[in-house]
Amino acid sequence: MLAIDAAAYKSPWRDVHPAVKGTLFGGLLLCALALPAWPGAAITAVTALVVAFGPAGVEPRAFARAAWAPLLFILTGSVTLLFSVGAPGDAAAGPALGPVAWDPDGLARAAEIVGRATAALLCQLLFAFTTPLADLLPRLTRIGLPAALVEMVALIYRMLFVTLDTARRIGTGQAGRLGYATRRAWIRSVGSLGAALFIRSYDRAQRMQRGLECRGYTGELTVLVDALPLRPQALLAAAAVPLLVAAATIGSGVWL
Amino acid sequence: MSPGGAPATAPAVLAGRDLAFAYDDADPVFTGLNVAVAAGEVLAVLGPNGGGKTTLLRLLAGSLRPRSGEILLDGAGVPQSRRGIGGLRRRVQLVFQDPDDQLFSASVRQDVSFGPLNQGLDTDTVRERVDWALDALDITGLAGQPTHLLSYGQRKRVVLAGALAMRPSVLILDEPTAGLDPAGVESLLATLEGLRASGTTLVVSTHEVDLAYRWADRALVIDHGVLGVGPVRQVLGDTALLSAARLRPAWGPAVGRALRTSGLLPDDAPDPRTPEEVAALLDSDR
Amino acid sequence: MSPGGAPATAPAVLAGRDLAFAYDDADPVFTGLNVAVAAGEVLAVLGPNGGGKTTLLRLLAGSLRPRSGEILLDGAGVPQSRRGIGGLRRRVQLVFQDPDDQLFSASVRQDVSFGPLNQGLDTDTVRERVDWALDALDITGLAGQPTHLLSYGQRKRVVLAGALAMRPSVLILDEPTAGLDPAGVESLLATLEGLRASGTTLVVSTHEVDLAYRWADRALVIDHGVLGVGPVRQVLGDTALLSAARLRPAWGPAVGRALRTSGLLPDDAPDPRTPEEVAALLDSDR
Amino acid sequence: MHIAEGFLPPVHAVAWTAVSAPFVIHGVRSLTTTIRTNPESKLLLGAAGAFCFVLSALKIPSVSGSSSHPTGTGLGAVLFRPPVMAALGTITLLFQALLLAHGGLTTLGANVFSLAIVGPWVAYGVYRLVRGLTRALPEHTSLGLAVFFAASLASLGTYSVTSLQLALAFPDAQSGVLGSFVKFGAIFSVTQIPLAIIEGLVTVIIVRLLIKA
Repeated sequence: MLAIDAAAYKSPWRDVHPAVKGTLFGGLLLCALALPAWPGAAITAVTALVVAFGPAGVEPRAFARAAWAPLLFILTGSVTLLFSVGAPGDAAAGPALGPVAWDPDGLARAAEIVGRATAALLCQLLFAFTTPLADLLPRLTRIGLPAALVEMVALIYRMLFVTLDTARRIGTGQAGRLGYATRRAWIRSVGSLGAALFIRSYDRAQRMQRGLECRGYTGELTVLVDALPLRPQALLAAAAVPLLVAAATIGSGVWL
Repeated sequence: MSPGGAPATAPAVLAGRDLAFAYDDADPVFTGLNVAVAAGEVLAVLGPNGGGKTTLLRLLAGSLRPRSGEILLDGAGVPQSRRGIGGLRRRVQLVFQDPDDQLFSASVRQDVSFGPLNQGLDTDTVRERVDWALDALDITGLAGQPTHLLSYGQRKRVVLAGALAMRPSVLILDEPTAGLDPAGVESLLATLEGLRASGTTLVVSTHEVDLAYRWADRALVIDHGVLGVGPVRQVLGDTALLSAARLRPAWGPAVGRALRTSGLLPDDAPDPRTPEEVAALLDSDR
Repeated sequence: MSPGGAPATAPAVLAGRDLAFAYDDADPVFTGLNVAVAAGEVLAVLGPNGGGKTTLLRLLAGSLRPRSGEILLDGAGVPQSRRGIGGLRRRVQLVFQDPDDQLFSASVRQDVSFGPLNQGLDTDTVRERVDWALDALDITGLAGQPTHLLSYGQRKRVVLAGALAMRPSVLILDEPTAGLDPAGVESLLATLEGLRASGTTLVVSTHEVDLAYRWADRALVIDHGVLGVGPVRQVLGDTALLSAARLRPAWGPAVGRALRTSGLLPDDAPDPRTPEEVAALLDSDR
Repeated sequence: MHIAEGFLPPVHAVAWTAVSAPFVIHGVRSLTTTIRTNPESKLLLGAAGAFCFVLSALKIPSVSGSSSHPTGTGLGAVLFRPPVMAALGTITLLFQALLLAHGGLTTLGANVFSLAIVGPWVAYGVYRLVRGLTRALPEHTSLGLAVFFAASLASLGTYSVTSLQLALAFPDAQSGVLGSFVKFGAIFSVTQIPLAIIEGLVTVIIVRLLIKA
C-alpha cells in the first residue's frame, strides 16, 4: 500500500539485523552531514547508490519515485540561497529590506546544501527501503525507549494501514460519485472523508478492544519477538563503509 | 467457449476493448480482455477472488485506468481525461461490496444527495432525485437516520440509493449479496428485478453460481482473462469451465439432469432454479 | 421441535442456561435461551441478521455478560468475575467475522504469539505453539509477512491461528466463510475438518444453509430465541422452520425428496450434500 | 511543510531536537499516564495516532494540482489537546519520514517543533480565543469561526516557524536572518497560504459533521 514499506519487506537485506543497517546508513548519514561537502557528499551519495542498487537490491524506479518529492523541497529551498535581499553596503546597517540581488557566493552555497542534503536523503531512503518497520519497532526498547511508547508506536503502525485502506476506499467511492470533479466538491469530499475516518477510527478501537479481550488482552500488547542474530563481523563490516568514505574524503582533501 | 467475449446481440451500452491492467509493479491482472454489456441486460461476472472481477468492474466504471485498451460508452471510446472519466461516471455507477466504503455523510438523506449535488443539479432536482431513490429502495423511513446506526443490509440499500439518485444507464454491483442474510438477498433481488424492469442495465459480480444462474441473463467467467461468456444456462452448466475458475458447480443443472434422467422432468424443460422449484415439481406431480 | 435446546447425548462441554441479553436500553435480543454444545461436535448456528447469532456466540465466549442466566463450562457455572471470565477465555476462543478486529501486530508471528503469552506460558512453549498453529493453518510461509500485505482470506487464517495457538477446547467462529470465494471456503472447510478430527469442538455461525447441511452435526436456528435445534438433516430439512427464520431452504433435502420419489435414490438413503453427489449418483447408475 | 533530511546543518538539527525534547517527553508522559489510569484508552489512542497520519496524507486541491494535506494538527489539537498531539505528532512525523520520505530523521526535532508543538498550541490558543470573543454569536457560527481560524492559523504558524528555522540556518548574506526569513517565507507562501485557507475550510466541515454524528 505504501511503496517504501512494501519494498522493505521484499528487500534481500530484510533479515539483516536492524542494528547493522542502522550502523551502515547512520554512519553514511553522518558522513553526508559532517564531512566537507566536496567531495564528502559526492562520495557518500555514490556509495549509497552503489549499495542500494548493488547488494541491497533496491528497485531503481521505486527509489526514484520516493526521492523526487523531498528532492523538490531541497531544490526549492536552496533557490533562496542564490540571491540576497538588502542593498549591498547596507548589511552593517541592519536588516533593511532592499532590492533583490544575486548573491555572488550563492551558487556555491546552494550547490553545497543540495549535495549534502541529497546524500543524506539517499541514506535515509536506503534505510527505509531495506528495514521493515515490523522488524524494527519491537526492538526500539533496546535503545532505551519506554516499552509503553514502543507498544503504542507499533500499534499505530498496524492501525494506520487499516485506516489508510478505509480512506482509499471511501475516496474511490467519492470519486465515483463525482466527488472530486470540482474544487468545491473536492473540499466537501475531503471534509466528509476526514469526519468519516474519525468515526471509523473510534469504532475500530472499540471493536479491537472486544476482539483482543477474547484473546486474553488485559491491557498489555505483549508479543514474542524472535531474536535476530547480531554478528559482530557484520556490525564491523557495516561500520567500515562510512569509515572508508570518511578516510577517502579526508585523504582526497590532503591530496587536492 | 472462445475467450474474447462474444458480442451481445443488442447494441453494447458499455464495453471494454483489449483491456490490460496491473496494480503497481505486480503481475498483470489480465491483458487483452474484451467485454460488452448489452443495453437492458443483466450480466453476471463470476470468478475466484484475485481473478480480476473487481478490477474489471472498476475499469468499466472509470475508477481505475487501464494500462492499455479502452472503455467504450455507446460504442464511442472514453478518453482517459478528467472530462472523459467524468462523463463515464455520470452514466455508469459502481456500488462497492462493503457499504462502509461509500457512506461518509452524517445522515442518509445527505449521503444520497452527494452524487446529484456533484452533478451540478439545482437543489429542487436534487431533492426530487433523493426522494425518488429512497422510495425506489423502500428506505424513505430512514432518510433522517445517521448512517452509522443502520444495519448492514440497510447501509447496502442506502449506498444503492446514492448510486441510483445519479440516474445511471448502467449500474455495476460488486458482490451485492455478500454479507446479507437470505431474507436480505431476496429483498435485494426483488429491488434489482424492479430496476431491470425499468430498463437499467446491470452488471453484477458474485461468487454464488446458484444465484447468478437464477437471476442473470448472461454470465462472464473470468480468472486472469475471460474463461467463458454466454447465456447463463450454457456457461454455468459447464462443469469443466466452473472447475477451471475454481467455482462450485450450481445445483440447478446437476438436479435438472438427474430429474430428466429419471423422467420427473420433460427432456426439453429448463433446469430448476431454486429448491422451491424442485419441491413444486413434486407437488404438481401429485 | 421444542425450543429450549434438547440436551445432546454427549456431555456438554459448553452450555448456556436461561440466557437473557439486551444491548444498552434496546429491546432484549433474547430471553430464557438454552443451548448446549457437546464435546467434539460441530454445531452450526443459523438465523437471520439481527436475530442474535453473534450475541449468543459472544456470550458463550465470555465477550458479553448475560443480563441473566449463566454460562456452564463442563457442567459448572462460570462466575461473572474477572477470574471466572479469564478461565472461560482460556478454554473457549471466539474468532470474529472481521479479522481486522483481532489483528493488532504488523507481524504475523508476533500476532499469533499474543494469546499464548497471555496464558502465561514460557517463551519456548509459546514458540512451539505458534509454529504448530501456523502449520495447522498452512500459513507457515506467511509467518514473516506483514499483516497489512495479506489478503482478506489470509488474515482470516492468521486470526484463526491466533485462537488455535491457545489450544481451546471449544472454537467458536462467527461467519468464517463470509467474504471468502468458493475455493477459499473449501480450503477453510478442510482445515476445520482437520480440527474436528483432532477433537476440537466447533461452534460456527453461518447464513448458508447448504453449507451447514453439508458439514455440521447439529444445527441451532435462532431468531430472538431458539426456533429449532437438532441433527442437521432433521432441522434443515424442516422447510417451515427455515421459513420462520427467514432462511432459504437447502437444496439437499428438496433434491433428496425428488430423487427418492423418482426412484433414483433408495428410500432410506441420505440426501445428497453437494451437486457433485447428485452427478455421481447418475454416473454410478450407468 | 517538512524540512527534508540533511537540509539543516548538524548543529541546528541537534539544537531543534533539544528544544523539542521537553515537549515530547511531557507529551509521552501524559500519554502513558492516560493509558495507565485508563487502559481502555490504549487502543483509542492508537486509532487516533493512525487517524492523524492518514489525515496528513489526504490529498487536497492546491495551486500545483493537488498536494498532501500539510498538517492536520489544528484538528488534532482541538480534538486531543496539545500535549497529546506533541506525542502523537512526533510518532506521525517518524512514520512520514520512514514511510513517505516526508521530512527526515535528523530534521525530526525541527519538524516536531513546527508541526507537533507550535501548530497544535497555536490552534488550541486561537480556538479558545475565538470561542471567547464570539460568545455572543450563535453556537454554530462561533464554533465554525473558531475551528476555521484555529486550523488555518496553525497551518500558517507551522509554515512561519519552518521558514524561521531555515532562515536561522541560512541567514542572508546582506540582510541576515530577517532577510532570509522573508525569502523562505515568500517562496513557500505560494503553496502554503492557499493550503492554510483550504485546511481551515476542510476542518470546519469535519468538525460540523462530527458534531452531527
